[in-house]
Amino acid sequence: MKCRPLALAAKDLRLVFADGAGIIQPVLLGLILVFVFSLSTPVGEEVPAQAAAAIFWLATSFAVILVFNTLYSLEGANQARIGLLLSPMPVQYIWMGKALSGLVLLLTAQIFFLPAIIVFLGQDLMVSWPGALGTILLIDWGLVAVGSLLGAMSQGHSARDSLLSVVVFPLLVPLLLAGISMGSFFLGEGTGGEPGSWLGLVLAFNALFTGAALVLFPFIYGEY
Amino acid sequence: MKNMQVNANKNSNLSLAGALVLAGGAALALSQYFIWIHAPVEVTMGLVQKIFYLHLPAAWWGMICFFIVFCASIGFLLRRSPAMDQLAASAAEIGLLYSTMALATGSLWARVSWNTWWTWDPRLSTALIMWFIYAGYLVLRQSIDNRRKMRMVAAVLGIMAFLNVPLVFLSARMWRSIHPAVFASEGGGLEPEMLTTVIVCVVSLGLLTAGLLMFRFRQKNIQERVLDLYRH
Amino acid sequence: MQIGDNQEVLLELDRVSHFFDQRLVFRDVSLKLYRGSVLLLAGPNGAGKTTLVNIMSGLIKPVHGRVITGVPREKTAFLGHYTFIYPGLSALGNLRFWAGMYSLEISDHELAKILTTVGLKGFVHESAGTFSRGMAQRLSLARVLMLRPELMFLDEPATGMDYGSRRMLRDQILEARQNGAGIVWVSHSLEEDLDQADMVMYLENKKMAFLGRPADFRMLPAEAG
Amino acid sequence: MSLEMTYLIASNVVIWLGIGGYVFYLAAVQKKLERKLEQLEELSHEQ
Repeated sequence: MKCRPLALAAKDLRLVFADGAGIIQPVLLGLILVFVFSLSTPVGEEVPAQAAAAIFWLATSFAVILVFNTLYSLEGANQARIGLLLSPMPVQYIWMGKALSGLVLLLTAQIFFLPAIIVFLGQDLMVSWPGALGTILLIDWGLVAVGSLLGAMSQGHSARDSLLSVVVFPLLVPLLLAGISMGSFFLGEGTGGEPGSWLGLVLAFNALFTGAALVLFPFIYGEY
Repeated sequence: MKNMQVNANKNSNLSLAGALVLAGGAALALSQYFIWIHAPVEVTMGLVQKIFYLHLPAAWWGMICFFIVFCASIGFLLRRSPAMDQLAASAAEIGLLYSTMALATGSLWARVSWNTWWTWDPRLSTALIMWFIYAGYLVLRQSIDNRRKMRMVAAVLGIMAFLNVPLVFLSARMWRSIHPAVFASEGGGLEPEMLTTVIVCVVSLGLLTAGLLMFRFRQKNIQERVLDLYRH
Repeated sequence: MQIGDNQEVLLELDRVSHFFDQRLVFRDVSLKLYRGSVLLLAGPNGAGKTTLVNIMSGLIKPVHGRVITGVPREKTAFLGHYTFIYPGLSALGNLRFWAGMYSLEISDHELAKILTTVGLKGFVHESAGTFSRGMAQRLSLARVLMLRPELMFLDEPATGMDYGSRRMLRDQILEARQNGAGIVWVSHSLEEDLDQADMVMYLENKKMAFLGRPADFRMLPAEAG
Repeated sequence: MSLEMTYLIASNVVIWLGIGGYVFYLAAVQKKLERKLEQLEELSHEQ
């Protein structure tokens, strides 16, 4: 394989899927969240599309935390991190590789979340599948850009899950608001919001944090 | 030998900071006069509008503190000097304190004016989200044991947090457009007495901020050096 | 082996000083590493040997001074106390991954041959997670040999290895020197490794306490202990 | 006292308590720091 970020991502995915826990855990947690949330609606009432979209992105956010903790802990066992840093390649390749494998894992988890929303939260109206999928991909991009950058800080840290979520969740607020708003649009509640302007916000977020990650990643991942 | 260095350590700076804190405190006490007596009661909003005179400076100076965190974080990554990191940490603490005060006073105001403790107003929401981010920043600083790593990570977070502000604000505003807001836009011009009061309050809290920041910065600096001495 | 000025310098440190925050780690380290020579780094625990190797290998930027090297990163290898091994991958899988990171075009057949050299013949497809410390370090050595390095950094690589593995490691290092590699070797068993060195650098009290030939180093009674 | 007055006073109290609390915290830290410095001085005299 010529492209090193791809090779890195391929290695990560092989290890995560071989072990299983790294993907089962976020899927399970997300499904439990969706199920528990379904209990909040009284019998016979429908869950509003916006609530369904919110719980979908909440489940995804938790998945981001778990996924990137797993991905960065892969280098933890024998300090392979040092090996990667000494390799003749830009440090940013590591960020890219992790973001790519994180994206694949996140999408895998979302494949389970979507039907769960239909089943537990009774959302069966989808305005436009391609539009919805495109939106999910676009927002996932922003999530993995931030996740891959800040996930790197959790390496070798004991209380990493909780610490990471406290730091990452508030940073993701603009993206999550956009996701919820656009999600409710695609789930048929498309009255008030304009997906167009939200789209602009998501693109701005992605561009800003992709750029920031490229500049800042070496500081977080490097040897001190 | 090293002890001497710490002792000789710019004590004058510390006393200047102390003087600034005192001056700020006095000025703040003086501004109470302006708030209660000098400024007239606003016609439509009534007495409660006077919360504004403390709410606004707290929010502003809080934001400026967060901006200092941003600049100091960049400075740290460029120069790797611990002092920059200590400045960022001090500014984050004070910024968090101020935004807590701004949120609390804002909430009190909202309770009287709109009969609700909380409303989805873009400025309010932005302030709350910033509060969460910087609270996370301070928690992070506490919980990473390796000091060199902690400084690096904190600096990165300090930069990202501030870059996020415009996006948070924009998204909060767009979010509001979907939900009809309880909020009406704020009234037009200020009377001259009101303006004076605002300026007095902003300046006095500014003095206090500068003093607190300088003091805390020097204190953190000495604290870490003393800690270093103990380690050897 | 004679060390002379006519030989090619692979790595040079020019008055390198390093700090952790305000704390000085060491000051004014200047030295040259020649092609086909072994430089032994010694010193008490906490003297900053590992930090110095990290600076030499480019992992850390020194606060003061310069590190000059003409050897590209592709031809630089690091064998440390840590093995860089992914327990979830096979021995071959580990080598293949690191070959990819170094953009090396190398066939599985050749990789298997390198594994044979380090005595892992029967374990090519075995998961590296099951390896003992000695085997893991052999695999790590295979990774280093695969790169055909011109510059090698060894940070106490023999820690926790059995006698056979240690001897094999030494043989491979000497062979690499024969082939013209420059080697920086951090050692904690000084008596054992001194014979293999061309130069010795002793780090103590935050500075270079000694830099010279092993024979001269032996003459100093104080430091040898 | 009117409701408005109560809330206005409350928000003033919030500000003063916030700043006062922080100043007290700083003073406490400073006291501890000075004690440590004294100990260090003692140590260096003994040497």
